[in-house]
Parts: sequence; C-alpha cells; structure tokens
Amino acid sequence: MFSSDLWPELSKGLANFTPGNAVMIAAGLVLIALAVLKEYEPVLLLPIGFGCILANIPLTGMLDDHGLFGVLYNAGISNELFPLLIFVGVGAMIDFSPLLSQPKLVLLGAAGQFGIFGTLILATLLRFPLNEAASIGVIGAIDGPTSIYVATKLAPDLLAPIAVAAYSYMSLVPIIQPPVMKLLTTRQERRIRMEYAPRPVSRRALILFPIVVTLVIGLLVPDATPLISMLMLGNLLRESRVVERLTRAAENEIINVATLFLGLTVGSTMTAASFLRLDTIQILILGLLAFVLDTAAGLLFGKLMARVSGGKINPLIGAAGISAFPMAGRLAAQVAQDEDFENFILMHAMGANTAGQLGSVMAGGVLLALVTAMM
Amino acid sequence: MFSSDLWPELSKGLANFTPGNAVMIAAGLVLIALAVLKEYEPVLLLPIGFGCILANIPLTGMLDDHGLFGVLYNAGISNELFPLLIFVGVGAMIDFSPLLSQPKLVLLGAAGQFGIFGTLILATLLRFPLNEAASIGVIGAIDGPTSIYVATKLAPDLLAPIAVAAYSYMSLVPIIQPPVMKLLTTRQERRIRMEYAPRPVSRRALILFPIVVTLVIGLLVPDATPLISMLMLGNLLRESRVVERLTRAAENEIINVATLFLGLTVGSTMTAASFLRLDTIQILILGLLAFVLDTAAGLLFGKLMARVSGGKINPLIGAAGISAFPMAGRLAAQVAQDEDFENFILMHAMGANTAGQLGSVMAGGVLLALVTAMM
Amino acid sequence: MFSSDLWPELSKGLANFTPGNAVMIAAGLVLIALAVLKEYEPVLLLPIGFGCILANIPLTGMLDDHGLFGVLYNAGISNELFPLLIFVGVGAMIDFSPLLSQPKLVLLGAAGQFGIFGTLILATLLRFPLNEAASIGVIGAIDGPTSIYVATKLAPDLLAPIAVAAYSYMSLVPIIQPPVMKLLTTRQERRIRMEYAPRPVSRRALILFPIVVTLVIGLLVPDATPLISMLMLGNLLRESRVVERLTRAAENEIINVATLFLGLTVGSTMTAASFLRLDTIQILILGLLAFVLDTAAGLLFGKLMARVSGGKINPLIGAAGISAFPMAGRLAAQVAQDEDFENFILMHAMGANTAGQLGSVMAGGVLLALVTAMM
Amino acid sequence: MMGENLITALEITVVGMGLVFGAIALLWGVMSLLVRATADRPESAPEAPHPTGDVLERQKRAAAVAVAAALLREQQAQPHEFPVPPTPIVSAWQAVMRARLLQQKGPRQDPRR
Amino acid sequence: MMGENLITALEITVVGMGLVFGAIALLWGVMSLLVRATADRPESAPEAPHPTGDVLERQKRAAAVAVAAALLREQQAQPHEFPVPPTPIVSAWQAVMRARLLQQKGPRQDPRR
Amino acid sequence: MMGENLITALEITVVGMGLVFGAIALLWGVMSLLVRATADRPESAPEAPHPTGDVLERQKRAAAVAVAAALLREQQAQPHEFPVPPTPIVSAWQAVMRARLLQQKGPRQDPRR
Ligand code: NA
Ligand code: NA
Ligand code: NA
Repeated sequence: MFSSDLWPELSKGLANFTPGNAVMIAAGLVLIALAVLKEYEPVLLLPIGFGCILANIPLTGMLDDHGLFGVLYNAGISNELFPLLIFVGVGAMIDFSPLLSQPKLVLLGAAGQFGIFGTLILATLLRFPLNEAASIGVIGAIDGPTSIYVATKLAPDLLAPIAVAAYSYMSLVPIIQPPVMKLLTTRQERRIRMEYAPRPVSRRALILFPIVVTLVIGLLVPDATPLISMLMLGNLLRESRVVERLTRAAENEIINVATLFLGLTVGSTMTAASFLRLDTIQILILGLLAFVLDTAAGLLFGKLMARVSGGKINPLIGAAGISAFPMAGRLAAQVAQDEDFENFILMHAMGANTAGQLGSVMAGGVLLALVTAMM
Repeated sequence: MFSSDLWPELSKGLANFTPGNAVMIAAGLVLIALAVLKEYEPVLLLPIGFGCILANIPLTGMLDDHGLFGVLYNAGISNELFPLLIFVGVGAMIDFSPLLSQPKLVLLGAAGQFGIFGTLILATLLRFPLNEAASIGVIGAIDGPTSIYVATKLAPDLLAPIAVAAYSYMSLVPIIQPPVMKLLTTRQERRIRMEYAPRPVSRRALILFPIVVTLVIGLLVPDATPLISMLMLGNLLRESRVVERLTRAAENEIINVATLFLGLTVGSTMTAASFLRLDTIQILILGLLAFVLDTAAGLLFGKLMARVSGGKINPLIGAAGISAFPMAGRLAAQVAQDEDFENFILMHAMGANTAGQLGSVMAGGVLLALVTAMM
Repeated sequence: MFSSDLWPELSKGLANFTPGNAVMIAAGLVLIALAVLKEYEPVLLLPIGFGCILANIPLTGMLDDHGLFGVLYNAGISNELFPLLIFVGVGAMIDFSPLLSQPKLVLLGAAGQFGIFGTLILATLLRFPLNEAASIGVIGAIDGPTSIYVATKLAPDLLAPIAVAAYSYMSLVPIIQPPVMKLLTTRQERRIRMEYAPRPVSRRALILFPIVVTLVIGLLVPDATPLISMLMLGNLLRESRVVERLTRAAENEIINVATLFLGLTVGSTMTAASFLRLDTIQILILGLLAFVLDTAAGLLFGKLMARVSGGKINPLIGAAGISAFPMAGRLAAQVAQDEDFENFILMHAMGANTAGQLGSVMAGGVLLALVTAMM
Repeated sequence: MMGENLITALEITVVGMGLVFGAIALLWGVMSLLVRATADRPESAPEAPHPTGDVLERQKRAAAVAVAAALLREQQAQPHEFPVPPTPIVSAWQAVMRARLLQQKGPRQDPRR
Repeated sequence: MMGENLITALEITVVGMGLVFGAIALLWGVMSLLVRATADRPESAPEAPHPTGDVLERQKRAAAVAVAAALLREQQAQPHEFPVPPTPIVSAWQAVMRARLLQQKGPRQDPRR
Repeated sequence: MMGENLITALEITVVGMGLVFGAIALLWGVMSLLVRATADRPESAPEAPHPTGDVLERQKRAAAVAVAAALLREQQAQPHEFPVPPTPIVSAWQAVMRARLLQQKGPRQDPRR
C-alpha cells in the first residue's frame, strides 16, 4: 500500500513540471544574469528573477493566499503600499535644486511623457482593451513604481510583463537611448554648450517645493496624489533637515525592504500560465517602443527649445526628460561630453531628469483619471 | 460627448475642495512650520502636518479602506500596534538609574498625573460623555503613545484632536511650564540645592527593574500592561546588554518606521469634517489646562516634599514628574540653574521625569480600567 | 454602589491569577536568566521568556485577536512569514565555500538528521498522533525556523513547547554534545588530523550554488521549497555582491525585527493552560533525545567515513552535521583541539555544519510531505 | 446626565489618584528592596585578571578606535549644556531634539545665511 | 470596437498631453515664484557670530572628523566622473549603480582574478 | 491505533532517510560538477590594468580608510580563537554569540565589578 500510494506524492513536483515552467525559469535566470553580470538594476532584477524561478517550481504553495507570495501580494502590491513606500525613499534621495535653479527646464519633463500616450494608441491598434492599453502605455513613464501603481489599478493581470518591461528596459537605457540621440540631433547640436549660472536656491525654497507641488498636483490631478505626495514626503523629510532619523529610515530600511518584497512578489506573478502568452511578447515590444517614443519626443522638444532660445539649450537634455532618474540625466551629459570633452551639461540634464520624474508621475495620474472616466 | 463628460471628471479635485479643507491645510502647514522652523517635536509634527494636508485634498482615495492611510490605520492604529512599537523603542532609550538611585523621587511621578483626572472633571462639565472626557483627560498623561493608546480604545473619533493636542503642547513645554513654575514657587525654593550622593545601582538591579515593574503593574493594572510591558521590554533589551542587535532594531528601525507611519496616519484623521467642530476647540483648550494642572500638582507635591524633607528637595523637580520625557527634566534643571548658576539638579529632575513616564502609563491604564468598568 | 462594584474590577488581575501562571512566569524568568546570565541564544530566549511572562498576566487582552500578540501571530506565525524572513537573513550570513571546496562532506548533513525520524518513532510509541509526533520529531532538525515552520503546519497547538525545546537545547549544544562525542569516539579518532587543501571556489560557483540548490531541492521536495528558497535567496543576495543594500537589509533590519517579533509571539503561546500539560514534559524529554540521536547518528556516520577514507576524516565533524549552525561546527573543532592543541579541523567542521543546515531543511520538507501524504 | 457624569468623574478622580499613588508607593518599596538586595558586595574587586601583553595591545587599539568614534559622535550630537553624569541619560533622541529648544531664542536661523 | 477604442485613445492622448503640459507649465510658474519669493536677502551676513575659542576648538575637531568621514565615504562610493556641483545629486543609490554601467564595456570582471 | 501509527512512523523513517540521503547525494554530484565547471582558468591575470598616478593616490587613501575600518570592526567583534581562513565564516552573528559560550566557564561576570 505504502509505496504505491507514496510515489505520486513524492514525484508530484517533477510530475507537474511543464515545459512552460522550464522556459520561465530560464527567463528568471536571464534576469538574474543581467543583474549579477551586467549590474543592470540589480536591486530589482535579482529579486524579480528569483521570484520568477520560485513561481515556476510546481506545488510549493508559495503562491497560495496564505503562502509567502500570497501574503506579500496582499500586504503590499494589491493595495499599492510597496510602490508608495519606495517613492518615500526615492524622494528622500532626490535633490531638486538643479531644477529649481533653472525652472524652465521643467517643460522637458512634459515632453518626455509622449511615449505613454503614443504607446496607448499603438496598443489600441493591437486590439488591447482600453484599460490594458493604458497599463502598457504607462511603461513609457519609465519609472518603476508609477508603472506598477497604474498597472495594479487598471489591469493587474498584466502586472508581470509590464513590471518586467519597465525595469528591464530602464536598465537598458544606456543602450536604447544613444542611437535615437544620434539619429535625431546633429553633431553641432550635441556640441552646444550651456551656461551654468544657476539662480541660488534658498533652503526655504527647497522646503516649500515639495509642499507646493503636493498641493498643486494634488488638487489638479487627484489620481496622481498618492504617488506624488509620497515622493514629496520623502523629499520634505530630506530638505527639512530636522528629522534625520526619519530620512534615514526612508532612504534605508523602508526602501530596501519594500524593494526586496516588491521585486520578489512581482517576480512571483511570472507564472508560465500568465506570462507565456502572445500578449506578453506584444507588451515587451510595445514597451520598447514606449522608450523610443519618449526619447524622441524629448529630443524634438529639446530641439524646439534650442531653436526658441537661440541656440542656448543643448537638445540632448530633452532625452533626460523621460524620467529613468538618474540614469537618463547622466547619460545625456555623457553623450554631450563624448562629442566635446569640455562640454559639461550635467546640471542641466539632471534638472530635466528630475522634471521627468515629476512629469512621469503626473502623466501616470492623468492617464489613470482619463481611463477611469472613460470606462 | 467627450469634452462635456470629461470636464467634471478633470475638475473634480477643485470642485470638491471646501473652505474647511483650506483651513485644515493651513493647520497642516502650521504644524510643519512648527516642526521645521522651531524644531518642536519635528519627527511627529512634520508627518502629522503632511498627513493633514493630504487628508484635505479631495478624492485622492488615500483615506479609503484600501488607500494608503486606510491600510496604515488598520495595520497599526486601530490595533494600537504603532504606539506599542514606539514604546519598545522609547524603553530602549530610557535610563532608569537616576530613579533607582533615589527611589523616593518616584512619588513625584504620581503627583504629576493629577491633570488627567482634573481635565476629566472639566470635560464632564462641558458635557462630554464619559468615554470622551476620559480620552481628553489622558492628554494630561503628557506622553504621545499613552494618549493615542487610550483614545483609540475609548473614543477613536477624537483621536485627531487629542493626538494633535498631546504632541503640540508637549513641544511647547518650555513655554507652558516656566510661568507656572515661577508662580507657584518662591525664589528661595528654586534655589534649593540638592545633594547628589546616589546609591550605586548594580547592573542586576537595572536588569531586574523592568521585569519587576512589568509584573507588579501588570498584575495590579491589567489595562496598563500592554503599554508598560512594551516600555519595559525595550528597557530590558537595553539593560541586558546581550542582545545588541535587538536593542539597535528597537531604537532605530522599529521606532523610526512606527513614528513616521503613526504621524502620517494620525494626521490623515484631521479631515475638515471631523476636525472643524466646536469639540476640537474645547479639546485644545482642555488639553492646555491638562498641562497646567499636571505641572501645578507636581510643583505642589514637590513643595510638600521640600517641607517634609526639611528643605532638602527643590520643588522644581516636581514639575518634571508630569512625564514629557526627557524635556521636562531638562527644563526643571534649567530653571533652577537660571536662578543660581551653580545649582545642578539635573539628575534629580531626570529621576522624577522617568518616574513621570511610569506614572503616566499607570494612570492611563487606571483610567482605562475605571472608565471601562463604569460604562 | 461605586466601591462595591469597583473592587472586583480593580482586583480582577490578581483574582484571575492562578498557580499555573506563577509556574509559567517562573519558567519565563528562567529563560531570561539563561539569556542574560549565560548568553544562551539571548536574541531568542529573552523575547520568548518575556512573552511567556506577559502571556501569564491575566486579562491584559494582549492574546486577543486584536491584542498585540494576536496581531503578531496572525501577521507572521500562522502564515510562517517570520521564520521565512529569518531564513533570508541567515542565508545572507552563511558562507558555503568551505562546503563547496569539500563537497563530499555534504553527506554528513544527511546523517545528522536521523534524530528527526528516531524521535518521530519514539513519540509514536508515547501515543502522540502522527502529526504531533512529526512536529516533535522536527525538533531534531536543530534549527529554529525549520522547527517552527513544520510545527505550525502540522500541529500549531504544540508550537510553544516545540519552539522552546528547539531553542533551549540549541543553546545547550556545548553541554549536550561533548559527552556523546567522548562516548562514541576513541581518543585516537578525535586526534585525526585532516588535510586542508581545499579546491579553490570561484565566485561564479558561489553565485550559482544557491540557485542550483533551490531548483534541485525545489523540484524534488516542494514542501521544503519555501524554507530552502528563502535561505538561498539570502545567500544569493550576499554572494552576488551587487545588491549590498538588500544584503544589509536582510542581515539586519529584516532578521532583527522578525526575530524579536517571533520570539515574543512564540513566548506568548506559553500560557499555563496550553503549556502545563503532561505532553509538554514528554516533548521536552523527546526533544533532548532528538539532539542526542542526531549527534550519535552524525558521529557514527563520521566513523564510517573515517573507515572508508582510510583514516583521513576525523569523525568529530560528523557531530557538526546536525545543523545548530554555526555552534556545532565550532564545538567539534574545539573538542578536537582539546585533545591535540595543534589539530585544526574548523574548516571541515564548518563545511559539515553548513551541510547540516541544508540537510535539516530538506529533512523538514520531506517529513512534511510524507506526513501530509499519510494523513 | 451631566450631573451623574460629574459624580462619576469625581469618583474616578478619587479612586484613580488613590490607585496611582498606591501603585507608585508599592513601586517605591519594590525599588528600594531591589537596589538594596542587588547591591554589589565590596570584595569583588580582585577578580579582575591582570592584562597580559596581547591584551594590552588590543586595549590600546581599542582605545584609539574609541577616541575616533567619540570624536565622530561628538560632531554629530549637540554639545551638552549640563554637567552630565556618567550614566548616559542623554542618549534619548528626544532629549537631543528638545534640548535645542532650551538654548534657542526666536526663530531658527537658516544656516546658509 | 477597436475603432472606437482608437478614437478614445486619440482623445486621451490629446487631452492627456494637454493636461500634462498645462500642469507642468503651472508648475513652472509656481517654481519661478517660489525661488524668487524666497531668495536670500544680501544683508543677512552680519548675523553670524564670531567664533570663540571653544567653538574654534570644536570646529577643528569637527573638521578632522569630517575629513575622515569624507575619506570613508569616498572609498565606498564610485569615483565621480563629472565635475559635480556642491549640491549632492549623486546621493541617489541608483545614480551610483547606473553610473557604473556608463563606464563599463563588456561583462563584469571577477575581482578575484 | 498506536501500532498502526508505529508502522507508519517506521515507514516514514525508512523512506524519509532514504530521500534525504538521496537528495543530499544528488547535491554532492551537483556541487562537484558546479565547482569543476566554474573553476577559474589561470590565464586571466594579465587583464588587470596598471594603476595610474591618480588611481594610486586613491588606493592609498582607500587603504588608510580600510585599516581604520578594520580596527573599528576588530574592536567590536570578538577576538578569533581559531586560525580563520580568508573566507569570512565568522560573519554570522550566531557564531559570535555562541562562540563566547565555548570560552566561558561559570556564570557571566558583571563587568562593573
Ligand atoms: Na517618463
Ligand atoms: Na503625565
Ligand atoms: Na538537523
């Protein structure tokens, strides 16, 4: 009796293993390899990859409602707690003074969001329903927490491919952006030097900034308020300089733990059943297009500003308006320096980059509001 | 179709904004200003103020059951988790050796609780029902977590004004107490010097103290046990000196995160609808009276001890028995030194101050037990 | 009316205090004394002891579903979150290179699990039902999180005595093991010196190891996957060296907070009603036997390997295969050095010890699978 | 209703203050006992072993490190205004923060000015 | 269905980009106002008190400690490739991690080799 | 009932120990493979670039800082009793705590005595 009954029980793991599981485990290994060997966004890709592997080992019970991933999903993904906590930490690490000293650069943060809407249109052409198309579009926010926040609200079933696309392509920004930059700008434009004589920014302005942004955006775009307010809360903790304990907690304990749990849990949604679909491939392609469209729109708007300002603005900083903070900012400066070793536009690029961070959250909220109103 | 339908959706934030919201946002700004400009209890007033602002931006969904503040409220306020965790951290930062070396000072920690009961009487006169009157009285514990714990149990609707009163006035102790001190003591009394020849306190006594206090108070006042035991747990971690990891976690990670979340969530209960009521103004006035009554009772008992001891006790340390640890202790020492630069009574004042911390928790528990029994 | 009604309310704590409570409080004090005076596993025994004291103070409400311990139990024990989080931290602190450089030592990690099954048989003889007998047997895993994980799944009512036995005896390993070592090995065997010419272990091997172990064990023993995968996740974070933030979070914030909460909550299950039973005494005795059986099996297998290898292996390292990481490894090396001051077998003992850690988790998962299939 | 509540409130005050004083008085007794019962006996000094060369070396290094750490801590913390006894009362974060208030007159100055 | 969705998507794009640009433009105005309104007045310098001997001593020690701390930080952080202005943009952890990618060609070298 | 359970327990023991040994043996094979397959090839040394002046300076400072950090760490950790190989086994906190037990005879001394 014993051995005959027992064998199915003992081999249940292997017996339920599908080729799809094998493919997804390979995908998880690729993400881990990108994280470890290339150091591409390792704090996210490594947990996502590991979570993906675990989700594709059969019958572990970890995905059940009372299993580890079920518990974490309910604790921090379905209620959007983890992305919001991550934003508190990110806010505590952002310095808005380059932006405040050159306020006009904030416009670049609007242009760099076109990819969101362009991708929405493309996804609609591929017959995705509106809520899914919008969630795919928000990959173009090029900001992990924003993408996860909006996707969880509009199309939680697509969370896995959207999050994977967002973080993977974000880590590939130094590979994706330069060709677009070279294509859309002339050598002469890339060599434009920008004066750096910033208006001094007082401590009072830095403290008031997060409060004012919260109020303005909060009243205009209520759907963006949770995201923008947590980003601004972190920044207020930082700039106030009177709550060092809380700032430290935000930029260490809170963000680290939330990032680890978010990564694992997002990875755990990458089951073969939900991920190995035609949709996923379409989403991955659309996500890449979103990055390209964002970059192109940012660069074209940069060229417009260069023209309007009479050649005082280097259009490359437009590419930093896509968000992907702070990578895109550093990349734009690097590309400018590659053309002309003495051309330093880092401060301008970082200003545009933080503007892109603000613009991304706003655009995510606007999209959420419009789609919710339409449905 | 589109634009006509859309406008109400887009302007919903502004359309639902009320004058009450504006008033409360102004209140939130005042709390933040106190935190940042005056550094009055910034780790609490800043998150409370920010939470208040967010609660008064319409239609953000953050107050919903699945919104950020709903989640945090259920995770740590309604079950009193956050105040208890804060107490673990506070306990890990308290040194009871000044009290243990002069045990009689503990009596001052009883006298300094009269404000709780005096305010209860006054609130009853203002026709507050018993549970609300008691919650208002517990502002006189002059200890944030105790006030929040008791108010959540007895009258959760009044949590916002009670917490705001508790923390705001606590930050104003150096302004509230000195006039009362000058009024109730003579210059000669304030100049009394106190011998400092403390009995040496062994490590064993320091370790046994939190355990013994937990047992004694726990058996006598079960309702005070959660609060007192968490305070004593933190202290035991500290004094045992064998669990440095846990002590560090208690006085950093645990208290910082709990404080940030507690502050935000308490602030988020300050909606215009619940805060802009006659009750709130009455509570704010009663809370101030609670502080004054506490201080007066402590001073009068201090004068009694001065008389009984034959002039060996400076009555000012009675004002440190109100709790408000460790501010009130330092303030009493400062006032004594202001009269006579060579008069150092800091150790005695800190002994009375830690006694006040114990007395506050006990009085909170006693009040909870009595009111529960009466209702 | 007042005083007659009030007295029962005020004395309710003392009135409900039972002799059983007194006994359990004494037990809690003993655990704290072991922690503080002897530094036996203080990070666990101190919170367990304190939780035990609190659970035996009547009518505090802390054990209720909405009391502190109810909240913590539901948040991290009933869903096994805390043991799993602890394993992430432990994994981040384990170095598997001694094992990887001498792979054959891994066999000792299998032998050292015999105590689990031997104790299961003994418990069955004492008429414990199968699920309870298995939970008692898993004390022989000699690994806290594994014992708690399996006991919570199979027999949550026995959690308290099982956890207490596991952690207490683990802290007593330096007292329990040496007599067994001396009894089962000859002086000559204990003096065997082992060459230390380890194969160099590349960084790639160290990174691949946790992934490969997760896949192999995960597919073969799905019930062990949650435990082994979290251990391996921690180790992957550590060995990848690209996510220092997450490693730091795992080995500090996450493990410290989970340990404190786990200890307190486990201690809080030690109520007089559930702990003062004949079962408990039987469990404590069986648990001790589990440790002895594990050690004996490990030593005997060590002797076999010594024989087979032609005297190149010191059988003492077999005693390190029981788990109790890293204590048992250090103890084996110490005992060898006591016989011959120049005999250094620490690296071999640590290899066997980490093998024991792996073996314990595996055996726990196998037991869980078999018992679940049988029931 | 209010009259009844007032009576109850007065009762609570009397009983409550009585209980608080009673419990505190009990604590006084317990503390006195505790301190007396655990007082160190004076003959315990000779137990400390003489430091050997190796230990001395380690102590020296430890001292050097401690000095560095203390300097670092000092720079981060506020200067102490009171003569502080060896026991570290001041470790509480609130102490540091609240203590600043005592020193300060008027609104906080912007450090950049 | 798709056609209808496409029209909706186009509408969302037009309205959405309009709103984003509108809100950002508003922010531009607010930021300009903010910076101008809070600009430091030049006469604030004389408020700084002259350092006394004690303060000087403390400053010296603070400076020494700051140097040590800076050295430590520098060793932990990546070397800066860009001329970085006084405001610490680079504090973001992502900055450090992502910046490495820019410097790197080919797969990561095993440091043990 | 007990007899039946006992038979089940014996079956579980036989099957369970068999499975544990089987899985561990499999792991042995996998580990051997893993170590062999990833062994470093010897020709990788010349890849390291020669340090330039600037790098040397940075290395010097890094070394100074590392020494300071090591001293600090040493003072915090327990002294090692065993000859410890380069790989840091001892990093586990439990190791440190449990290791103390081995060194200790009798109850812990109060450090104040
Ligand atoms: Na964007
Ligand atoms: Na008080
Ligand atoms: Na074991």
